[in-house]
Amino acid sequence: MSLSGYLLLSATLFSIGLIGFLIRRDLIVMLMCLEIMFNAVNIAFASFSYYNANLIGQIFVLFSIAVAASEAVIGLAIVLAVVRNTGINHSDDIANLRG
Amino acid sequence: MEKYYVLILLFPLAGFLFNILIGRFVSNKVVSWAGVLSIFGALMVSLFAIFQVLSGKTIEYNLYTWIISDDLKVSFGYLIDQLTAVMLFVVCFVGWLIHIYSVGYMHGDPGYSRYFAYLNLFIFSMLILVMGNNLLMLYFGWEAVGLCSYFLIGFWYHKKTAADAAKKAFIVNRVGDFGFALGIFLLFVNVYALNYTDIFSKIPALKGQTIDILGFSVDLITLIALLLFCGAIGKSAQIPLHVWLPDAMEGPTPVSALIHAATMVTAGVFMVARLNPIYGMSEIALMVVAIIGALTSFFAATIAVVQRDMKRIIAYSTISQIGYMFIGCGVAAYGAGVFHLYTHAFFKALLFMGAGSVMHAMAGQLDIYKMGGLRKKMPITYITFLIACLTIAGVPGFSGFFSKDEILWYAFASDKFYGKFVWILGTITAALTAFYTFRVLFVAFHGDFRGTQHEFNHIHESPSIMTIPLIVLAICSVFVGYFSIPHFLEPVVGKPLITVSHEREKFVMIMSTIAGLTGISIAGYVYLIQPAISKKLTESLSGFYKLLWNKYYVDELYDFIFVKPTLRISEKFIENFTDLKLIEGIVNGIPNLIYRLGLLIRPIQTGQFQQYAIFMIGGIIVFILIILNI
Amino acid sequence: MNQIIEQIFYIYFFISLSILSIGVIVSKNIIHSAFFLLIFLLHVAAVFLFLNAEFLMIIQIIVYVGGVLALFIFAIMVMNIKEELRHKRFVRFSISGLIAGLLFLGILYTFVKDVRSSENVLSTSDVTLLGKLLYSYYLLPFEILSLVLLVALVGGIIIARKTPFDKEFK
Amino acid sequence: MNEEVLGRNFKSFELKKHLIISFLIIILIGSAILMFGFALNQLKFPVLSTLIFFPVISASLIALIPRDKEELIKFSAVVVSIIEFILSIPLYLSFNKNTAEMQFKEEYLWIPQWGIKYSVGVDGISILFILLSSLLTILCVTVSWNEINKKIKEFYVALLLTHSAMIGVFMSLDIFLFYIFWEAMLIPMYLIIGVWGGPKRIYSAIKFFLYTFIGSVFMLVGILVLYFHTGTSDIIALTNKSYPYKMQLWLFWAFFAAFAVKVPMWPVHTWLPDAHTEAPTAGSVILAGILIKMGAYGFLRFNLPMFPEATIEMKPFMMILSVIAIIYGALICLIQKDLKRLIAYSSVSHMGFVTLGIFTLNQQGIQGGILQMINHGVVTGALFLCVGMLYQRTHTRLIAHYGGVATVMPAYSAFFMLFTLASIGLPGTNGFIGEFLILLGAFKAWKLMCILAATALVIGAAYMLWLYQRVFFEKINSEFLKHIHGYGDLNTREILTLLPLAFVVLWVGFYPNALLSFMDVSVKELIKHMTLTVGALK
Amino acid sequence: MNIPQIPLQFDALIPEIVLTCFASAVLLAGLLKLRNEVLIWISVSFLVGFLFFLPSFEGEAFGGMFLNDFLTIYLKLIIIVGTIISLLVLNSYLKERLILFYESIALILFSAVGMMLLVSSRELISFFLSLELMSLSIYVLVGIRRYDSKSNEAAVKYFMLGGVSSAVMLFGIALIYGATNTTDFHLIIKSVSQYNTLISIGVGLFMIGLCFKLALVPFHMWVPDVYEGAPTPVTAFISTLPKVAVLGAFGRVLIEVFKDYQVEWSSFLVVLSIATMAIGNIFAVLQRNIKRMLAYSSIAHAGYIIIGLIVGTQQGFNSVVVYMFIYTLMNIGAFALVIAFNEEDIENYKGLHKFHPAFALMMLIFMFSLTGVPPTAGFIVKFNVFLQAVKAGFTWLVVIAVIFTVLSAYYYLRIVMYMYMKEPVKLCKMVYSRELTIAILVCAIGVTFLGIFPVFVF
Repeated sequence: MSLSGYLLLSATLFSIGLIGFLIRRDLIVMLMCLEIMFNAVNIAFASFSYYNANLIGQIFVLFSIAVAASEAVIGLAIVLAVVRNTGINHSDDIANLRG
Repeated sequence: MEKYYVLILLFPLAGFLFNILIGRFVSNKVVSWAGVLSIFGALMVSLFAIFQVLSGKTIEYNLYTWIISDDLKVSFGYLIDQLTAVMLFVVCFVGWLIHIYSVGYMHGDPGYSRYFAYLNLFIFSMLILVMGNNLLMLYFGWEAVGLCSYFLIGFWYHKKTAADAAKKAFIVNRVGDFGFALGIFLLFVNVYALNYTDIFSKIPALKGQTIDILGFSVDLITLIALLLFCGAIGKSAQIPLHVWLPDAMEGPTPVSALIHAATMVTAGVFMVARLNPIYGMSEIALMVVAIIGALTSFFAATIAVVQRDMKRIIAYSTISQIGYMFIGCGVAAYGAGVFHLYTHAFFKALLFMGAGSVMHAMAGQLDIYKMGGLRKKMPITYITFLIACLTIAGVPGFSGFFSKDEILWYAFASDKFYGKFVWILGTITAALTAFYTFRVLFVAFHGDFRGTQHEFNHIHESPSIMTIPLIVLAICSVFVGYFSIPHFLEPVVGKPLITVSHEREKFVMIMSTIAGLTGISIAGYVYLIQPAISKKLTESLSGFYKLLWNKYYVDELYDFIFVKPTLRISEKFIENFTDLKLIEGIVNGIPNLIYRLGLLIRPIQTGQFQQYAIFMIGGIIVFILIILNI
Repeated sequence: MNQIIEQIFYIYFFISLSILSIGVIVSKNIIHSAFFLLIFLLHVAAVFLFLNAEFLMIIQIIVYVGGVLALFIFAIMVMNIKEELRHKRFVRFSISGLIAGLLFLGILYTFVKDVRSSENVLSTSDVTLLGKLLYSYYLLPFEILSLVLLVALVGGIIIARKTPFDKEFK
Repeated sequence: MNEEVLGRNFKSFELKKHLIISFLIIILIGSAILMFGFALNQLKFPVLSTLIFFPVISASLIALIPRDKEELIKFSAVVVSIIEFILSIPLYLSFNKNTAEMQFKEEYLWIPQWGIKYSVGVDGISILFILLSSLLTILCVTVSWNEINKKIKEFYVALLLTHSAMIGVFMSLDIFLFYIFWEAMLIPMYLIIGVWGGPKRIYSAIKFFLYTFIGSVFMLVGILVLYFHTGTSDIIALTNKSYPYKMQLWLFWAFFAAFAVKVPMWPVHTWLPDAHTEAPTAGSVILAGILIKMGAYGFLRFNLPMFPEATIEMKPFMMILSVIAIIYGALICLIQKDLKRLIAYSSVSHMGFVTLGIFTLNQQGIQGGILQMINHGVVTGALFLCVGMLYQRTHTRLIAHYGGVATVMPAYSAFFMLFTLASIGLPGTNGFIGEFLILLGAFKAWKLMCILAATALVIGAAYMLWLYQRVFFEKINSEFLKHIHGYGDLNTREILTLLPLAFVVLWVGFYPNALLSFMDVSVKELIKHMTLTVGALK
Repeated sequence: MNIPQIPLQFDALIPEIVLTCFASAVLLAGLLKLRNEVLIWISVSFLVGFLFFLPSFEGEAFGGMFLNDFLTIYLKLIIIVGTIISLLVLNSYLKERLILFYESIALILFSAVGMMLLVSSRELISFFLSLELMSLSIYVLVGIRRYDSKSNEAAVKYFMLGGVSSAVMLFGIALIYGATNTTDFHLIIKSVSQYNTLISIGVGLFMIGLCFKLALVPFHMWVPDVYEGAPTPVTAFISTLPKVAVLGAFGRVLIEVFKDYQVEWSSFLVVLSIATMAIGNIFAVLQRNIKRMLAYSSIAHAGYIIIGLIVGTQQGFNSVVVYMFIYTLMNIGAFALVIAFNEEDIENYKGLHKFHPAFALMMLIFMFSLTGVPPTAGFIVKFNVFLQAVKAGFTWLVVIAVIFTVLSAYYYLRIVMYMYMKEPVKLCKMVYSRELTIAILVCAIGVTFLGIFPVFVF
């Protein structure tokens, strides 16, 4: 199996995550989509490191997993605050600032 | 020695400064003394100068350099030769008499000091005009006298008519000066000098040169001469710029006498005479001068025949007399022209001051048909007025006769092809002149009074301070003719050449005398023996009469051609369309446009961040497309 | 032989991962999408295994499944979002979003499809090497990562905690 | 009624003691400083920098005066401006007229990274503007005495700062410094118009700022290109370099954009009527007196010497624009109903004369142009002062509300008449000399343009005299009498304000060489330089 | 695969370490109940001291993975100065609305650390991580007023979009790594010499991080909402310093590492810069809320700044850095005044000059400086950037830029006009405080002084 195959996989997943992020209303699901995107990128890293015989990719994956996790933490916290404060958990209801 | 003649200028200037600055705070007596004495001083000094000139030497002196710029170098200096001497005498002497006269005439006027200040300023500028030794100083005086006439016409500025007349005078003069200035430029860029002597020395070199205007090639000197003559037309109220002079009668009568009869309006003649070397070299220019002079004199006379306002009649006669002078210049007999200027100064001033004294008596009444039989009430005025009429009518023995005859003779005798024509017109005009002057005399002074009894009782002879100048002028206007100016001026203006033998002069003389006498006798017949005829005439020729009464509708014509369209264009097209709509529209339109645009694209900023993300992705896609240059 | 198995597995993972991620997006109930995510993450771990990254697989399972996903579920429970029936899942302009995403995919596809790689693939990975690398060469990023986690911790606490005086600002 | 009017005049003439005394004191101080200035001038004392920064410093000191001490603020402003003027007199007296070199030169390295220097100096072209500016500033301060009654302190500070920036423009020999002053002047001017102006002041202020700003940013681009192309920002050095023709054209237009707006030339003149009309009297005076001269000065300092080929190429176009401005401005004046607006449009026409003179590219034209700038500064400034004094009494600017003013305020109307005559170019006033020289130069350069421009002599006389008639002559307008009640003729302060200008009008009218001799050599040098460069390029 | 042995010398890193320790200490200081002023003044004085010993740490660390040369030190100085001013600004605001002050101080410091690491990291992983460190702490800061729905909204928007952008950027990094087999810039430089689609795409996606943080059109749309929603001191902070850091870091990478791909990215940036200037200025004209107005104005400024980057030369980059410095002063000053006036609606700025002449004067200075009118520093730096552009032959771009500058003058002047020329509508109650006043003064004096004596900027 070739590198381009795995890249194609990651690209596909990335795009799916992106689409999800773009079209889904629930904030939490959007966060999940972000996670999907990060995972897609991780796959790309891993495949690069595999096919180029180079470990740095894996290390990068480690870091990006950690970053994704912390992003998730902050994101969830913010969403939590929003829901607590306004009771809104839908993206398109959050549009008071505009113009 | 020569530098002291600047006193001629300084005296009036001092008088002006005194009266304008301090005059308001001192009594009228002081003011009048200052005014009169300053002119008297000028007169005395100028008499010295004149004696110098009589002894045959001309005086030229440069006070200081006025303007230096590259090849332009104009100095502030004066030149006193025969021509100037004549003008000096006229200006100072007549001016002085009129100052004296004014003391009585303007008595008790609130603007007394202002009046004398302006009068002195006028004398000052007129002296600069005649004494200047270069064209720019001539132009200086030219504009300055125009200014003074503006002030003095509008002296009673609270009268709208006066203010209007003043403005009109100034602007019409400006139209003339427009051409005058261009003439100066054209002259300068060809001879690179403005000083008379340099100009005259360089002028012959220009002979035959042509300048190309819109494809036509025009003789250079002719063009220069004509452009300069534009100024003369404006200043001396010749057709087509004569419209301002009659209105100028709004000013005090002594002013009319001084400025609009004796001195300022004749500046044009002086200018042509002064620049005779230029005019002498251009046949066409001379022809134009002569023709315009002749036509003006004729038409003005015709208008004067029907007017009722005393001062207006005299004003039109002034126009026509100046026309005479231009006839003289036009046939290269500058001496004759200046001679007539000289005599005219006296008798026309006399006429005006007589009219002034009549007004003084009749509380400003000017309509001759409201007067009558004044000769019993005010004999001195009557006598002097009569002398003036005789003089202007050209009755032999009076000075007017000599000068007018001189002009007509040279016109008749000149080698110019138009000579005869202008001679005929001149002679007819002589008849008309005699007619309307005596019309005034008969209607106003003979017959019986047409006004109310109360007015009649009010009539009185003017005080001696006014009558004495009248008498002096009357004497002068009889005798000044015996001093032959043309001969005196020959060193300056040369001697006009004659194609006809001197025997014919008698014929010309007789013709003009006959013309004058017929005019007088017709006037006498119509207005003394059978006053009814005048009525009949006016009815029978009512159309013609209307035409004359309305001065050939020239004012209305100008108003219709120039004034109204200009105002309409500036308002409708320039301000409202170009300025406010076009330019301002663009200027204010651009920000407006941007604002509209902003409002148009503002909705993309919906608060929904997923749309923002979509835009981001769009940006990324575009970018990758750029990179892959698909 | 080995190739064929790899092919089969690759195709399986491709399909299943796509389906799972799409499931995350389309499922009505948030809990369902969370579970889809769980399975998705496990599959990703498996993909790591195929790419000779066992360590990554472990980390993936521990951190994501053990940490992140649990966090998600907790969050959902804390908010106890009441799922009203037939609530809208997608935004109004979902079509444009879909198009944008697909375009993006297309763009990526255009150049991803022909990426070549060097022949020598990564031999079996050893974790010690990874560790050595991490603690020597990549020490700086590692320290920075610690800061990132600290900030995440602090920030999460600051924003998510309930303070007594929250009420009066409501 | 004349008697009582006269009586009122007498009343108005009784002298205010403290004013006179303070004036005398100032004169004494001034003469002392004058002596001092001479001494310093011998010691290579940086006169120009003093002239620039003295007002700045004193303005910042004035800013410290407590707000309620209004008299003190006013007096200190007067003193400062008069001292400034006196400081500028040594400049005039010890200026060497026989060289076109920059004099009183000062040079310090300012931004070494870019080799930009703070270097100032004056030559025959620029010195007169400095004198004029410092003269007008005094009058602006005195005329604002009663007119400005809110935020007094800020007003005088802004006035002094404007003055500094403007003379900085005329002095600076470094293109970068020039631009700094050029723009810096906008800020206080914007405030002066916008804060103390008339009813439409805000619109006018913003219009003024944006209009001029958009012009000058193009100049900024031009400056950048110049600086990049030559590597120096020293104006003299830039002048002595020669540029390829195409570049010259572009740069010409870039600078043209800035200067034409400032002058203002024809199609971009519309900011001027609004700004002049709405600004307070002092603002209008500064605008008309100095500010719009900066544009013409820029043409002389940059476009002509630096881009001679382009200039010669563009000469006909520029002359046509100028003539359009002349006639357009004159015609539009005929139908104005607002005093200040009329005078504003008249200055469009007069500045048309100036640009016409400059772009004749011959001695008379350019000298006339410069002289006419000074004249216009004096005359139009004076006219605005007069209008301001009238407005202060009646609070109306509509011509229709006036009439018969001459009866009530003879001294005032005398002054106004003098300035009117100067503005219509009557011989004996300075206006005549300028217009005569310009027209002569134009006649040499292009006869037709001269003829067209000369028509303005007639139209100019028409609108000014008509204005004068409507305002000063005829019956006393009851409207006006109602307003004027309580005020009389000019008071001493106002007469002292107008007197210097009247003096200048006549002085220059009768002895123009006093000014012409200053610029003579410099202008000759300029023309020689142009012809040489063009020759070299050919 | 063998591990390159590298010496563990990290003395160039000491400033970051010290600052980190201090930040953590501040975090702990929350335990002992200090008053805000004390804490603020302690940290400010610490940072001021820090300023002085920062420049002495030139050099490399971790085998060139971390570089501290003149440029980075300059950037770090800017960052520290900005941090000091924002801390001063923060104080009064904290007093106003009792939010947790020591956390926010700590977070500001942490993000400062992130910025410092960002500008001097020469390796993709630490680059990415420090960027994340910066952004995460800023997300928290934006959302720190969690009882305020506007703040929440701002936080959500910022976080979500930031997450997407960082994911995309990470993808780009992955591609770069895949093409070059390394994350070390020195090695990348060697291997990017021959053209490779993967890298160019990678650079493109990598730059998204820059575009997002710098808010170039069309990545700008979060800016007005977030700036409006966030607490004003935080707005002052995030509108300036992240941009400084990001520009410093990315610009350097683009110019030094990916210089062979300049054609791609600069052509892209040209388009973006024109679009940014246009959109930023046009939208700013419409705004009624001063924070939004300033947000759009900062977008527009990003447009001008990018011109210096497009040039792609070292001087161009220097001009950008200088611009950022002045821009930081101007912007923080303006926002500080917004805090002081305690007003967001522009309408309420009418006639402020009557009551607060001094503050109005400051505002006037900042507005003219933002417009770029001499003798303020805003002009000097603009001039500098444009000069570089002209040198590189981008004259037409400069012409466009100056035209938009004129447009920008319109809305900046509107504020001045309201303050000076209109009659007051309502008397806004000022938020006076020593710290705030000091901050504003520092900014104003800096802007004017550096405008008159630009020597000290370079």
